[in-house]
Amino acid sequence: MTMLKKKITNKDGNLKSGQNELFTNPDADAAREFFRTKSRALKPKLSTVEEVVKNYLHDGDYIGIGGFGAIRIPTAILHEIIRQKKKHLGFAGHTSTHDFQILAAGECFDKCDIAYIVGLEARGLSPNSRRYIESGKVKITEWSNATLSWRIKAAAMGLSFLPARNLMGTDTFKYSASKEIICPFTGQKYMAHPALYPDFAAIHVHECDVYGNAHIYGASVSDQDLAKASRYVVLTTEKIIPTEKIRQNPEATSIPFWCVDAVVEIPYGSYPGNMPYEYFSDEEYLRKWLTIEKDPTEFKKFIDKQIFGTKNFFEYLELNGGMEKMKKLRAIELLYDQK
Amino acid sequence: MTMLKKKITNKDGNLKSGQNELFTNPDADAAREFFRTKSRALKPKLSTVEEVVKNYLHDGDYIGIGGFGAIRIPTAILHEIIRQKKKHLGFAGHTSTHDFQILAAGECFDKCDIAYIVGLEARGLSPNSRRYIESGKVKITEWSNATLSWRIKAAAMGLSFLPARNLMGTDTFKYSASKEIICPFTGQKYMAHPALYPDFAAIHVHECDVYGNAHIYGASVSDQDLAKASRYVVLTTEKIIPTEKIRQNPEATSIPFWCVDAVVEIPYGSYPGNMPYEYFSDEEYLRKWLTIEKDPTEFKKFIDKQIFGTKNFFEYLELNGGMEKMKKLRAIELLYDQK
Amino acid sequence: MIKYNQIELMICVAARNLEDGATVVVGTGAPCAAAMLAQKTHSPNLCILFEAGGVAPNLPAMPISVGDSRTFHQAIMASSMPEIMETCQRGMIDYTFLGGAQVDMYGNINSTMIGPDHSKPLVRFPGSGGANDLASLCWRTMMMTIQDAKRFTNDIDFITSPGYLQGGNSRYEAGLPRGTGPYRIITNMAIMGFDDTTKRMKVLSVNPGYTRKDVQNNCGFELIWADSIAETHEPDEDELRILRGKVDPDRYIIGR
Amino acid sequence: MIKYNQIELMICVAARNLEDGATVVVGTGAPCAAAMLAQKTHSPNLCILFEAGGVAPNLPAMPISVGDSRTFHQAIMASSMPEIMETCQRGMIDYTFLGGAQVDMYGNINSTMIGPDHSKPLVRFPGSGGANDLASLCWRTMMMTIQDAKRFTNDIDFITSPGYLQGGNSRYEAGLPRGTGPYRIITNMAIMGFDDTTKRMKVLSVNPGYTRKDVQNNCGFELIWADSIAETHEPDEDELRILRGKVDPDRYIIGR
Repeated sequence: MTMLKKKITNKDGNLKSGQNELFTNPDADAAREFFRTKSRALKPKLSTVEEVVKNYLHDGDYIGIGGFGAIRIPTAILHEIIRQKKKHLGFAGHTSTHDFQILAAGECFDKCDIAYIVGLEARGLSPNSRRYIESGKVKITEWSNATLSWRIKAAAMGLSFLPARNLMGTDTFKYSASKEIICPFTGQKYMAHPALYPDFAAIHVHECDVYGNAHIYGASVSDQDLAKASRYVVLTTEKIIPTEKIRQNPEATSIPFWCVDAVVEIPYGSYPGNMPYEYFSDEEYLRKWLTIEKDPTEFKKFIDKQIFGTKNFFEYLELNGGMEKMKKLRAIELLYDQK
Repeated sequence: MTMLKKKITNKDGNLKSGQNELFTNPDADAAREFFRTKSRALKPKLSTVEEVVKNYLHDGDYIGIGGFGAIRIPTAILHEIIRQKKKHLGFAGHTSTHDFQILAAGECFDKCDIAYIVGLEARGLSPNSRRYIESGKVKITEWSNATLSWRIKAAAMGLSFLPARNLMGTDTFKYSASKEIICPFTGQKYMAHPALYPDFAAIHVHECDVYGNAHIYGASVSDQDLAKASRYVVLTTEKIIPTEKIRQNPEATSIPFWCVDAVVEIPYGSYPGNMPYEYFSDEEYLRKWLTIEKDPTEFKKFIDKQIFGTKNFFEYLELNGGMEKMKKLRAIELLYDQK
Repeated sequence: MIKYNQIELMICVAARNLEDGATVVVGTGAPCAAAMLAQKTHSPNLCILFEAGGVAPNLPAMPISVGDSRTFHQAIMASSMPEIMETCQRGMIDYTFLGGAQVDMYGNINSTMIGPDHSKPLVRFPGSGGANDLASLCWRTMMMTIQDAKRFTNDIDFITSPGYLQGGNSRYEAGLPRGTGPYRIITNMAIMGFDDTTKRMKVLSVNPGYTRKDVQNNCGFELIWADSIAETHEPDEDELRILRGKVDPDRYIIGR
Repeated sequence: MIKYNQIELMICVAARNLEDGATVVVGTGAPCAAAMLAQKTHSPNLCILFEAGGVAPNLPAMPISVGDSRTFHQAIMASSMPEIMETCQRGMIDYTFLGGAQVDMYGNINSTMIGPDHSKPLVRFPGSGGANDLASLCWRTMMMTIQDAKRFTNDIDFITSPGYLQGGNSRYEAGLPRGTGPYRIITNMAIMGFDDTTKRMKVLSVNPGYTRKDVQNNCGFELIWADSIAETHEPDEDELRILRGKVDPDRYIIGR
């Protein structure tokens, strides 16, 4: 290895900036001021969806949702956000699919950082979500999945930005709020992606203790970073486990207690989404959403029945097939034939 | 959250640089050229310590060692490096304690990135290591543990630098090769730490398959990043496991096969260091090193006997108490009384 | 002569480009089928990755999302999105496949929107997802798509993912990693690569049943042509048998 | 009157500064003992972290390394060095303890070398380890040390870890996180803090058995003094009983 000798010229004059709005403050010292007084006590944090949405989420806040659109999503929290008619939220659209559909149905957000929205991957596009975005009611800034991941990671690391080598030369950059910088060692151009510190995050996990120490199985997407980056973090969990189970296997802890403000136990909490190793997504139900969305009147009725008409997540599950349906989805997930 | 409006002035004229030598090239494109042709094939990689040190490590290379000085260290590889009289190596002294002692005994390196060297933590300082560094034969550049971790992480991420908020204002910075930069969003001063892409890394793991998919239990220190950052990676492992065990629990994989060039099975391979959940460090033996090091002649004899006089790691273990000693160290690790 | 449809042809062509021991990040649908077909034919050690974190799964069925359980079923790793993207950024990923609503002569792709005003799109698509990242950071980007003059256009409304940008050296001058870029555009009519110097899209072979004229007429910009244009090698019996019998027995993808 | 030695006093004083529900990164030795004592007295929910990755272990014995098995025994997490350091950088860690060969009036610490020439040190010490990082990134840095005029000096040979640098606002002007800095220097003779404005080391209390003159005479720079100087509160019986019986029964630390 030879040492790099070449002299670097910093061509600041030519560095470009994305022109769209940055919806959150990337300043690490501002975030540190918050984290300085965030409780680190190992205390029980059990709560309810009503309480956590009421206590930790306020109109105008910026939110991040764990999982991957229709995989390991905190559905009960998403329903409660539209039930409580939260408005003017900012939203991190980081492969957001069914989560996006729900929040768009409630018109809860009017600022959106976009990596992937209005689609449900192989399932097709969401008509209502498209109408909402095409209406111009939502201020949008463009990014990509890696960029949002790294923006969240920058915050998790306690920084105001991270350098990366994507977005360059594209309109995705032009309509982002990233900035070009020069590596002081090599003179190469890099993108500086601003740290994203959400006000509120909801993450659904496989299991956690009452303090919020959590295990996530399967792909973790960006959730370990999201839990660290966010000011308030609410976990919904398939089940509560004793702390001993965390301490028996300390290398497996996905999220430590000090990130977490509240814990709600919600079996089948990712329904209609997939919960890895537990139950597959309800594809029939997701197709129904996409179909009903075509007609705004019918869709409003559907949402009224599904979300406003159910007082909690147990009623919602019951409405959509209850334990019998859950058993079927487990069979699909675990690849066995249903008897 | 309000958006950041303040205009940033980039005061490049005032930005400082560490004055010492950067021993490795941080250029991400140069690293990518190597990684482009590094084999990703899922093929068996079993080898021997002799072969791996001969084939993958060359005089003048820059090396990184896994674990934490006297915890989960690849002792057999370290011995073989001095047995094969490798010279003019660069070395990442990232809480290096017993590993440093061994390589300093062989005067194998003459360039050293320093975070923590010449000491064995609570056990005291190593006289021979101090003599070697105080002799002026080794070119040194100062860093800190987090800085070396982040330099390795920058490489693992495929970057040429990472920003951070340490080193500032100190002589550690002055004698480093980091550089001040300005955050383009906040105007805050940051340190840019240059990526560290080692030529060679040796890491001791609890278990891995013949392809190099590895499990590490306990604190991972920087080893997941080191495995990604390094051009050639050699694993020593307490035991080989079937690939099925990796695939049964894919969230637990610490190092994936494509990072790994060779695998050597060496039971008790971290001796005299601690192997978490398996055996504790041999404190008596480590004290003996520190004592004998005071007398250069005696120390040379000791090294001759311990390293040059043993043809492989089994002989070395035998010389120092063999299975009976290992059983004692297991009892200490697992906190039970030895019968 | 063997009968096959155009999606089957494209999948077989794509699979042939994935050599044994390579790494590829795929999405759902045809790219995933191509990678699975390659694994079951000439590339048993092709390593398939998914952007949400799945690495080298034993795929029990076609995934419906790039993050669903199938993508890390009996996998080597169930990691995270940063882990996958950083592996790409480090230069360890050989191939990726992208889709899009528009592609221009330099392989730049639009999957964001149609219309002149970004803040009020005429048609809104999902956006980059991981596409910009994969196009930026993997060594070779491929695209499988039905070809028509609206999709193959230089009047691209939005560059979501970088191809060779304005051609020539502009991709690297913009800061993107050296040596990366679009590699193959596989359509129902032809297989295209890119000229080494100008970086313009260049036809390499024409599919059976199509003429050069078809290929140009169904492209909104002027194509350039390789010195010798072969006919695209048809899917052979083995490929079709495995594709139909083992990769997509329910015809989710090849039945479209 | 209860008998105790000076290391026992320093540990008890340090422990009292660690309130319940706080986070502290410790090394081996006296700082670890102080944190354990705090847990077993007034701060059962003090969260102890080790820089190699251990978080909130049930410590079965005194660790010999900040990365050994004890540091993550039945822990909440066995993570990594970047994980711990980034948690500090994010502002989640309240306290840390450092040692060093020299400390100056602004709390800057030397643990690197003695001598005028960095490339050929008269005496070489281990270097920063995690000290610079913890001093930079944790909210409050404390030091426990025997006091003498060679160690407490403004002729510091090397600033390994930042205190208040040149005093006043210089620490934050250098770019270090706002609101961080040295908090307490706990010696065998006194307890010091730092002046809010000048950031000079300021005596808060003098330990039993020592005078103001002792404290100043064993310090190589001029100390400033709080308006009212109390006598340091002695270890009480409970503290000593728990320290001797439960924290360090083998007297590894308190027996030095």
